[in-house]
Amino acid sequence: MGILINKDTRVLVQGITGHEGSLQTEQMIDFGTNIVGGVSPGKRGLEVQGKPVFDSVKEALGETDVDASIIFIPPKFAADGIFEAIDNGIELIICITEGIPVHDMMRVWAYLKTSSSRLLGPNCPGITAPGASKIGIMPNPIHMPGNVGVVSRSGTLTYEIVDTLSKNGIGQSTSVGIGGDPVNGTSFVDVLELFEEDPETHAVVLVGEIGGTAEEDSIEFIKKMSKPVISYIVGVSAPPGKTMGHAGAIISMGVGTALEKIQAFEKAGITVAKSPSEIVCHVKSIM
Amino acid sequence: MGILINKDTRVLVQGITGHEGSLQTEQMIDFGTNIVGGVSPGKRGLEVQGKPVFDSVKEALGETDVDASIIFIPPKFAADGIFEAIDNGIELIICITEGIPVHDMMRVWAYLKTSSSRLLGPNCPGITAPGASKIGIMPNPIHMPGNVGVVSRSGTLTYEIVDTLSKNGIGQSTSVGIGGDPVNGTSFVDVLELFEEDPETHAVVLVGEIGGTAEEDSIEFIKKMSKPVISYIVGVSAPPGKTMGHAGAIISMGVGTALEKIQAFEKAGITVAKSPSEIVCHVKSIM
Amino acid sequence: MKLYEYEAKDIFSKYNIPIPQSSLVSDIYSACEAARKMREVVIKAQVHTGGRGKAGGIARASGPLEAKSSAKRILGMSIKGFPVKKVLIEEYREAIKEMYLGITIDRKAKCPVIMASLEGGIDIEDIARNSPEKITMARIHPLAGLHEYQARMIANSLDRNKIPELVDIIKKMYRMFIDNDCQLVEINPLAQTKDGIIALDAKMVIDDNALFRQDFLEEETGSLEDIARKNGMSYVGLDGDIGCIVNGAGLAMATLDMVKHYGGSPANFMDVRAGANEEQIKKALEIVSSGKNVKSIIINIFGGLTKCDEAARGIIDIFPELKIPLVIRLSGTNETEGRAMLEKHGIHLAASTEEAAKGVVELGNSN
Amino acid sequence: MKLYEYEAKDIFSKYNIPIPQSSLVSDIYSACEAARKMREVVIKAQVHTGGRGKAGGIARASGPLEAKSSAKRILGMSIKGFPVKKVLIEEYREAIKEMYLGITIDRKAKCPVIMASLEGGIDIEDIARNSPEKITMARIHPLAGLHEYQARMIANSLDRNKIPELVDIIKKMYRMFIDNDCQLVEINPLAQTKDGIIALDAKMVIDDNALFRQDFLEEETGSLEDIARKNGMSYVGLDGDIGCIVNGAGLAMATLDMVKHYGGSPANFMDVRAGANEEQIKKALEIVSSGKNVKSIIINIFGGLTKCDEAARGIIDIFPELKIPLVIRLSGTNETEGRAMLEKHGIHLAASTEEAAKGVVELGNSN
Repeated sequence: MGILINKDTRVLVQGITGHEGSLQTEQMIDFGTNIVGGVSPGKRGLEVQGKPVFDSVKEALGETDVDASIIFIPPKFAADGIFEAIDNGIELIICITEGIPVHDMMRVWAYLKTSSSRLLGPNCPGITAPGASKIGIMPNPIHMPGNVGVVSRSGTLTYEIVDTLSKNGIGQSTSVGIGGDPVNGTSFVDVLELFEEDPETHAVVLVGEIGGTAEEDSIEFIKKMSKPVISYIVGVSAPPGKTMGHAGAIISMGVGTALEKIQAFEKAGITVAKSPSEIVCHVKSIM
Repeated sequence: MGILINKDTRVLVQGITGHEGSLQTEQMIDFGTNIVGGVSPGKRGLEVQGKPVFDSVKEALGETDVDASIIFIPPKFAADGIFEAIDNGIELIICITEGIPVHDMMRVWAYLKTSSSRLLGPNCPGITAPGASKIGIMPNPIHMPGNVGVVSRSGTLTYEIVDTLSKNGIGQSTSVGIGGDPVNGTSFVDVLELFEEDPETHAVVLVGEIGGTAEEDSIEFIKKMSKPVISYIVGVSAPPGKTMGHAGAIISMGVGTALEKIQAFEKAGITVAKSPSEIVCHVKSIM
Repeated sequence: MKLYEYEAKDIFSKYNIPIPQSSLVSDIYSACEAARKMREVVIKAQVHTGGRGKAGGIARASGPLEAKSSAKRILGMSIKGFPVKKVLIEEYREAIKEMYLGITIDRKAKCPVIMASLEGGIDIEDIARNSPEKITMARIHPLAGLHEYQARMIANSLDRNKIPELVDIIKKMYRMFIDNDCQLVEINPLAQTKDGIIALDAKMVIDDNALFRQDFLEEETGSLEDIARKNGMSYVGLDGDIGCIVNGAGLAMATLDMVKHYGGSPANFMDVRAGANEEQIKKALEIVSSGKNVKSIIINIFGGLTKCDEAARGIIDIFPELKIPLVIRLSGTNETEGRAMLEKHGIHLAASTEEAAKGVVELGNSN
Repeated sequence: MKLYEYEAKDIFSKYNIPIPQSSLVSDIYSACEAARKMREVVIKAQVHTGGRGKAGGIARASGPLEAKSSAKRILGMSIKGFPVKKVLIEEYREAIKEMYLGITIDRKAKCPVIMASLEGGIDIEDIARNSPEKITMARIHPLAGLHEYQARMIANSLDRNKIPELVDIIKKMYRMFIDNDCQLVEINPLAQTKDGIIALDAKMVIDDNALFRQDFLEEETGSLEDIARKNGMSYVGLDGDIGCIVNGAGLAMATLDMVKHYGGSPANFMDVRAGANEEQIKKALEIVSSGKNVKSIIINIFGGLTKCDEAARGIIDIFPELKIPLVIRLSGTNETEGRAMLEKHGIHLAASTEEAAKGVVELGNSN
């Protein structure tokens, strides 16, 4: 069944009346996602894509059950939206918002640890279980059901990888974007643990990039996994010290270059692909 | 062996160089408590009662193992001392300090929940396991080893009860003062759970008072206990709305009068003694 | 520590929470003068007790003369034993709607809780008891603080059309609650007027334990409560005739219960706290013996931090001047020394709290 | 966003962290004037790069004339490509001891971390790498904030005899870190002088994502980086000759890697971000094509929020004026429409990132 979500997952959209929230709600409904409603303060009584809008998460929970929430709230109020979801006991919170201040996210992270909620993101494309549900913004047509788990720190690069896999006949059990921000809710290891336990996942593609040590931190777990992991790490050509597009990609204190990551992976015996087509080759060779 | 502490428990004294800290360290050593050292910022290198003084809890932990910490720090800095103990992973923290601002304690409580430390107090007389160890300020001579567990929100009233039991030949497995402040670290139920599990404890004396709902909150657990519980609740003569000595004893919003508590206990079939000597009668009748 | 309405409103105004224009006065001429600047005024007794409205401590007046005569009446009043020494002359604001907004500490959840109700102006305890569904609550994480969504939710429950205005008040009020170490901040009523939302009344209670880091000055009333507090002790006056001096609140309550149990009636509750020294015991005896109607005194000390010999010395110091009979019980730290000292002075000691309580009641009966 | 030393020191002084007296000047006459008021001065180049000392961007001078000549030399310099437009004329303070104190974000622990070292004045990264035991660290709980004991521990590691002074600086610095949404606050060196402890240098980096709630103004340099940022995009100039326009940082890095893989050399990195519209694509092409040495351009769009037809429209808008050959790849949302539009204009499209990268490199080789 893939990980974290399935066709029955009931999804609330926080920030549903915004441009992006409304557009992506439509896309998710098209995909088959079970959207139960949305939240937008002061907009109670409206409907978006035929789904009811509530003033607050609490009010929504009074009307319907919710398993997961997806957040399209602008950066200024996004952390507050996450707090609201946590306080209301939403089990899976997926934050798409890009550009949340890092101080806000540190506070969210400390708060999250006191709860049983799981946060995916922020600044992530969400999660797709092909043929079942999509809670996120990955383009609908690129997915294909199958047995490869995809986990990535990037947005559009994830689409590229998933698309390449599908076009080459390799379906996915679940594709997960954990987000590229320095402080995020779910790590590579968290997702790898779920893939390791998931009977439908036979192999995993891990897409990493420069900055931080998220990739290195997953090495010990990958070595213990029974399932093959193919990695792909971008940013080899990035000059040190430059911010390449988002805050997650700062190279600081001499850790986090793509080359260091690739070397660490290769040293640990983990397959590193040099391009999307090489990922395909590797996956085909093992499945 | 009683609960929470035994003769091997290694105890650090935070605020050891103060008047009370030093005095009580002497008393504890006399009792047989295994004091391993103390903390007093800027006083590294000193000795108090032959025990080494350190600048910080971290420094102490570099020199010796610690199982529990007792805090004699003045109200202004006491919460900081608790934070320091929590951050250093001290398992049992006993805070004697009276008069800590309630806002500080709310913050401590929220922090405590993110850790695995247990806090006893503040504003409590600590814990005594007769014949084994004392981490607190109850007078040494009143205790007598035996099989009654005592748990109380009061200070001197606890001495009175323990003393009365001992003088009547009823020994204690452990005597615990949970403290009288509105926000404290350990509840009646927490201690009752431990007594229920402790083979050396055959019956429990619970000493309550007006204010809050700590007593009422323990009723459901007491009803499930296999061991007899004798309760004694003071403040029947207190006029509503008056603060009787400490913040814990404010009657607010119509809950927390001694009479209400006594009625709730009696309704649940829990024995309520009317005086210390009645406690003795009840305990003798069941043991 | 309770603040007066005018003190609380001073703080409200520092936080820019809207309040009516007002002047604090303590004589009728100033009252008259203050009312001259406003069209219609409310004269409000400044006392540390509730129910002043029902007691006649609030009056409306149009014009300085009417204000003067009302002020005269109110300044002469005593409400539940509190003499009215000051009144607030406040601009009258017509309320279209009266709401309740308060922040206090939820002891069970161990965190601040914001409470709001559409039923303002009346007793919130009654609403809490009889129709709890009419109160919207938000519990605040002490480390994370008030979340925007919580302020919005509370605001939404009060008035869907005034959310930004209410959110602003709620956030300021929470800041005020934290900054001032409050046990309670209350606006009742929070009124909607034609010119916006405004706090018509204001109540604040400060945590006594936090006064070391706050600027509030304890009022100098010269009461026994105040004298005791200044000496590090805690005194509460009661209606009976037996003075009670005990170390520790729990033991003190037990002692009072016991006195009542044996048919006596306590004149007070005096907790000399942990570690009381000779001077404090002496002072405690002075305070308690000066209480009206005190016919006998029970002293019940279980020494822990308090040493029995210190207590004995304190008692002996004042014993010769004392005209009220004592029953004493001393146990715990340095008990032997303390008992010996007292016995040398011919003072008899009871062996337990119960014996002492019984003894002091019998003393009263034999008088 | 990096602040200049003088901007950071302005903030330091608002928080009462001791700094030397100083004047910011941009011409030699003002430099001379400023130095006149002080006995001995240090002239410091204000540039957004490290290592200015080694590059000769810092000079000591006694007297206004010496200051003037040093200022003249430094104001004429360019350090690591940054022209020196302003210098700080600062009172010289002799350091008895140079220490390091910094607060940054620990990505792994996801919280602020305070770092201190007795080895100040030099490169903290070197110390971190070579002798980590010389750095004392305290991780701060983001909700609970800095505990007093932590400030004391850090202070204790720096100077046991100056604890209150250091605790004070550490607490103010942490407050500053939080209030200003910092990614970094650094004092290196934090100097002990005969008159007390003082921050001789100051570095602050503000989180760009938090600028909406901060007052800092982005410097107007007119650089391509700035123009891109103002248009909601992210541009980084590189050394090669192939312009790269991609939506999303990850895909952009993959594209650059691929270009390099096929032997090409990227001239820049242009991330048009999620949801780029026609105007932004057009602007991106303008910016990239105006970069020096750009001989060919690769456009790689995987539409999610970005729609391929919007992107196509942007390309078509500017295509006629463009003198640089393009290789384009469009996938995802509205791909069919986008491709059709471009093909109608005779623009050929690559089928994948790899094909596009290969194509753009071959284009360069064939020139």
